[in-house]
Amino acid sequence: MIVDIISTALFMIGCLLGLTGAWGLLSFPDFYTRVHAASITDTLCAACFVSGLMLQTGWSLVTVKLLMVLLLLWLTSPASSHALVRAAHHAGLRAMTWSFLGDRS
Amino acid sequence: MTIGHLPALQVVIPLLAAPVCFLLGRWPRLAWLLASAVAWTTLVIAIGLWLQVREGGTISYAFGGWAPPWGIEYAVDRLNVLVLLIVSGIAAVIFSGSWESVRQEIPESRQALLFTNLLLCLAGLLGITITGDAFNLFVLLEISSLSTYALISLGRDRRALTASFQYLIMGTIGATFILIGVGILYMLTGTLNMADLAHRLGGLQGSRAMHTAYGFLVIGIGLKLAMFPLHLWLPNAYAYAPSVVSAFIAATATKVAVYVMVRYLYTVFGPEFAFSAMYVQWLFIPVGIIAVLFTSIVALFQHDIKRMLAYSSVAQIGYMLVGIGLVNVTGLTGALLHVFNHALMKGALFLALAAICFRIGNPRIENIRGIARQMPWTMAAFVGGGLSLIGVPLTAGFISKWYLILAAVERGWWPVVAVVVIASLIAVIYVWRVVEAAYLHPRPEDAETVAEAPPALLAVTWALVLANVWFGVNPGLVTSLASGAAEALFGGYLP
Amino acid sequence: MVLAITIGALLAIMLLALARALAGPKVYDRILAMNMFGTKTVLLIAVYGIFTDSPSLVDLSIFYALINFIGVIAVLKFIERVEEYDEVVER
Amino acid sequence: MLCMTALVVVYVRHLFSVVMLFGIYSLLSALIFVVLDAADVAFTEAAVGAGVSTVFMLATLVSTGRQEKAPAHSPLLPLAVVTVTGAALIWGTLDMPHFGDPGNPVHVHVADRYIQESPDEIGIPNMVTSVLASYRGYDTMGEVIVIFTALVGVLSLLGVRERRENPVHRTGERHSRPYPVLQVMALLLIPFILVFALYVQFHGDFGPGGGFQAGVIFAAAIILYTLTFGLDDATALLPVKLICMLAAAGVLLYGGTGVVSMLLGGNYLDYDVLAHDPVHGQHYGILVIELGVGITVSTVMIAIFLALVSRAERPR
Repeated sequence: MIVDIISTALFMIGCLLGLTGAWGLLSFPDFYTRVHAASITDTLCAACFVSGLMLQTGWSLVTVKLLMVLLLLWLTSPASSHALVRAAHHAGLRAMTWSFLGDRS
Repeated sequence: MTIGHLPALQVVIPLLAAPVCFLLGRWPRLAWLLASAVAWTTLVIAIGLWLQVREGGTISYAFGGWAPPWGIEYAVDRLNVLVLLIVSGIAAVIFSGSWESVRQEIPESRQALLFTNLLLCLAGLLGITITGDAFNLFVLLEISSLSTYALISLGRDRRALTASFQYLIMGTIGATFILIGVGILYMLTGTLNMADLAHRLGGLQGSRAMHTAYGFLVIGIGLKLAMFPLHLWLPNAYAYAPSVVSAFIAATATKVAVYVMVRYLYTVFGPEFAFSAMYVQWLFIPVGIIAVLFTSIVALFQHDIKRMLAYSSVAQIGYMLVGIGLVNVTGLTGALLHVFNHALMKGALFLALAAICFRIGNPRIENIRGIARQMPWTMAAFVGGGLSLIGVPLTAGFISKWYLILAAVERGWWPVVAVVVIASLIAVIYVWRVVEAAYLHPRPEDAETVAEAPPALLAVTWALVLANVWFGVNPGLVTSLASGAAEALFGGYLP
Repeated sequence: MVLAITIGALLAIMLLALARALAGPKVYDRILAMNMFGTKTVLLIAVYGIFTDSPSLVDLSIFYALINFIGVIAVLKFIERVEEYDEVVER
Repeated sequence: MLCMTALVVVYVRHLFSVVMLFGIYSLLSALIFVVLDAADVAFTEAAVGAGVSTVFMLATLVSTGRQEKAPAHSPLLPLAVVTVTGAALIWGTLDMPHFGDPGNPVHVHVADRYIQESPDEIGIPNMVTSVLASYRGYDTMGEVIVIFTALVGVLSLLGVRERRENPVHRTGERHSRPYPVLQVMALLLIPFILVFALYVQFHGDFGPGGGFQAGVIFAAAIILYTLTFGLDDATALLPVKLICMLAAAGVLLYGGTGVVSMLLGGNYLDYDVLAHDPVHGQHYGILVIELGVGITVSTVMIAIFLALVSRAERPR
């Protein structure tokens, strides 16, 4: 019972985080801010979902597999964000500066 | 024990020889020897199957030991044994004569790949012919088409790449249509075995989904066999492929597609559905007639002899469609005979061209002026093939046209008779253009003198030319096979 | 109920990410969106698999996570390679 | 979403974006398969559609142009053809048996027998694998050969150079921007991926998976290695000649199983005769042919990838 409540709560937090990230991805003004929104929420969101699922399944082989999903996401997602930003930076994509923001407003 | 396995061996031997051939990459000559040996083996197997079918009727072979509707079945009857014979025979002849030409046209590092592709293509075509399973047919079709694309792209001319790409797009669309058709049939019946499909479709007459499946299959196969408005890929593909490849593909690929069409129309859907409910003859007759007349005329204006023969191929396919569309036993016999004979004559013509290409390079009409004096045997072979293409008596081409005319007379459709005759006259003209250039014009002063083609190439060309004459003088063997197949296909159905 | 909300939310996130992927404007935005789309697909399949009691789908989601990562790396590498030759950065 | 993605793919001209959208497209279609409970198909779709083909298309793009050319002729004819085709499909499927109806011909004829009998005849839980590997094993062999044919085709078009002629000259240029983080990540991940590939390979009897998927996963590991460490290191690890030999060996392994069963007195690919007990025979047969599939698929994918990349790295 308690497990159910906790996992439901975890799901809800996960949904919230995910939606926040996606909203940020969509509405932030430039690439670097979008990466910021997306990548930070991504990690915790995945963690919430997967741990919620692990609570649901109980202890079995599936739990281990879920743990692997989580580890994999934790490893790959920041790494790809990092590579992405690095590539963008090297390619000369410039961040939007405050002054530019000020100009626009 | 081996006798029982012949149907499987027919396809499996070339299929498994292909990776071995691939491993022989460093030794192209060995690859060629292997490919030729395998092709001759398939011919022997096909003859064995033919003898068996003649004695005992249809042979069935269950893969994996699972009885037909559950596993995949190979079924050999009089219809496909005819196609097996011609495909493996042509392959055996062409492969064994191909070495010199391939060595000249293809860089050494890719020669073994070419033979691997040829083997895969042969296996695919034989498999399409022999299989009794609708999906297995699709798989083998993919093997043969993919290898054909690769083969065409190996051509010397850079335009071969474009031609191959064009064919790839059209061929893929065709294959997708076929796959959709087969998928719908599976949804309707729950089976993929052709005999079982035919049995179960019998109870579904008038279902819309069945009509759709039928439409998709006819169009898909039509693309593959270069049915008239869908033939646009063919001339380029034949013209730019390596000479040996043009000869092999022109002689076999579209013939197998015609076989598939016949198989679907008669065996799977049944003549009653195909002709009385869907009136496919009203598609085939006009399309066939237009193809015969239009592409024959187009062939008249080609300067590249390969292209000219390619257009003529589309016209010949028109004859076959007309034969099917006449909806009588004689017409179907004529169509099947034409499948067989056209393979013989186009094989001979394209091999003669390969010999010409070997010496001259670009087979344009203006380049071959006066060539006959320097390559008398090659040009004589070309004339022999040309006579058969025209349909002169005592050649194989005459027999099949004669059957087509008989069938048209039987139905009382005189215009069709006229079309066959007119198209033959046009064929006289375009063959004559080549003959005139080669025999009557003097060799230009600045042209280098050329020698006769290498003996191996010449030998196989003449083997096919003599086969044309042989089957023109003694047609009994093939006609009895074809008419037996046609009668069996029609069953009790009469229009 | 929980399942419906979770899947709904995940689909909504995917839709938003898809919108960003379609809108662009830079290649990097698309890659970012593709990455997010991929991770959410992984989660979606895991959630769906657990709730419909077909745990074999979890294998699938492990695999998706891998593919997603390799896809992103491949895109990056190839873009980089292209830029060595010409300055196709914008758009 | 699927339709939307497809439409945008048609409109966008920047080919990199198109490729990425294709990736999303196949993830979406894989989701449909998941919902239809076809885990094996979803697996393959993800592997081939989202994974390998994306990478292949990208590699191709590098050696061709990035912008689509403006269409040379009017799109009206293709549009008409597509519309007619679509209409025909919809019209024809309207009176199709209802989806999910247990009385469908699909469910009562051949498939029904597979479901009823395969536990006794073949004895492995994943029925997809028994149909694929045994009942219709010959088709699967055909598919493996299709893949092999693709390799032969790509090689006849591109060819793979064994080594760079002058490796020293290019090294500095090539590693202009190494990604240390990615390299470490790759080293961490690759063993994991390989183990996962083995798991999928040998777990195909029980869960979704098998030779095709495992082969692709294995190839994915090598592709990741090539991407992070460069082509030279990858070909030093796996010489192209070896890969090609393995591809042929995989096909021969599959076909050879059939030949062996023929020699033992069964029909081609009849695994019953491989052991004293038919069910064991089926087990062995499926194990071996799945291995053949896995070897061929992975090596073909790697070889095609290396061919494309070596083409792309060629200086212009």
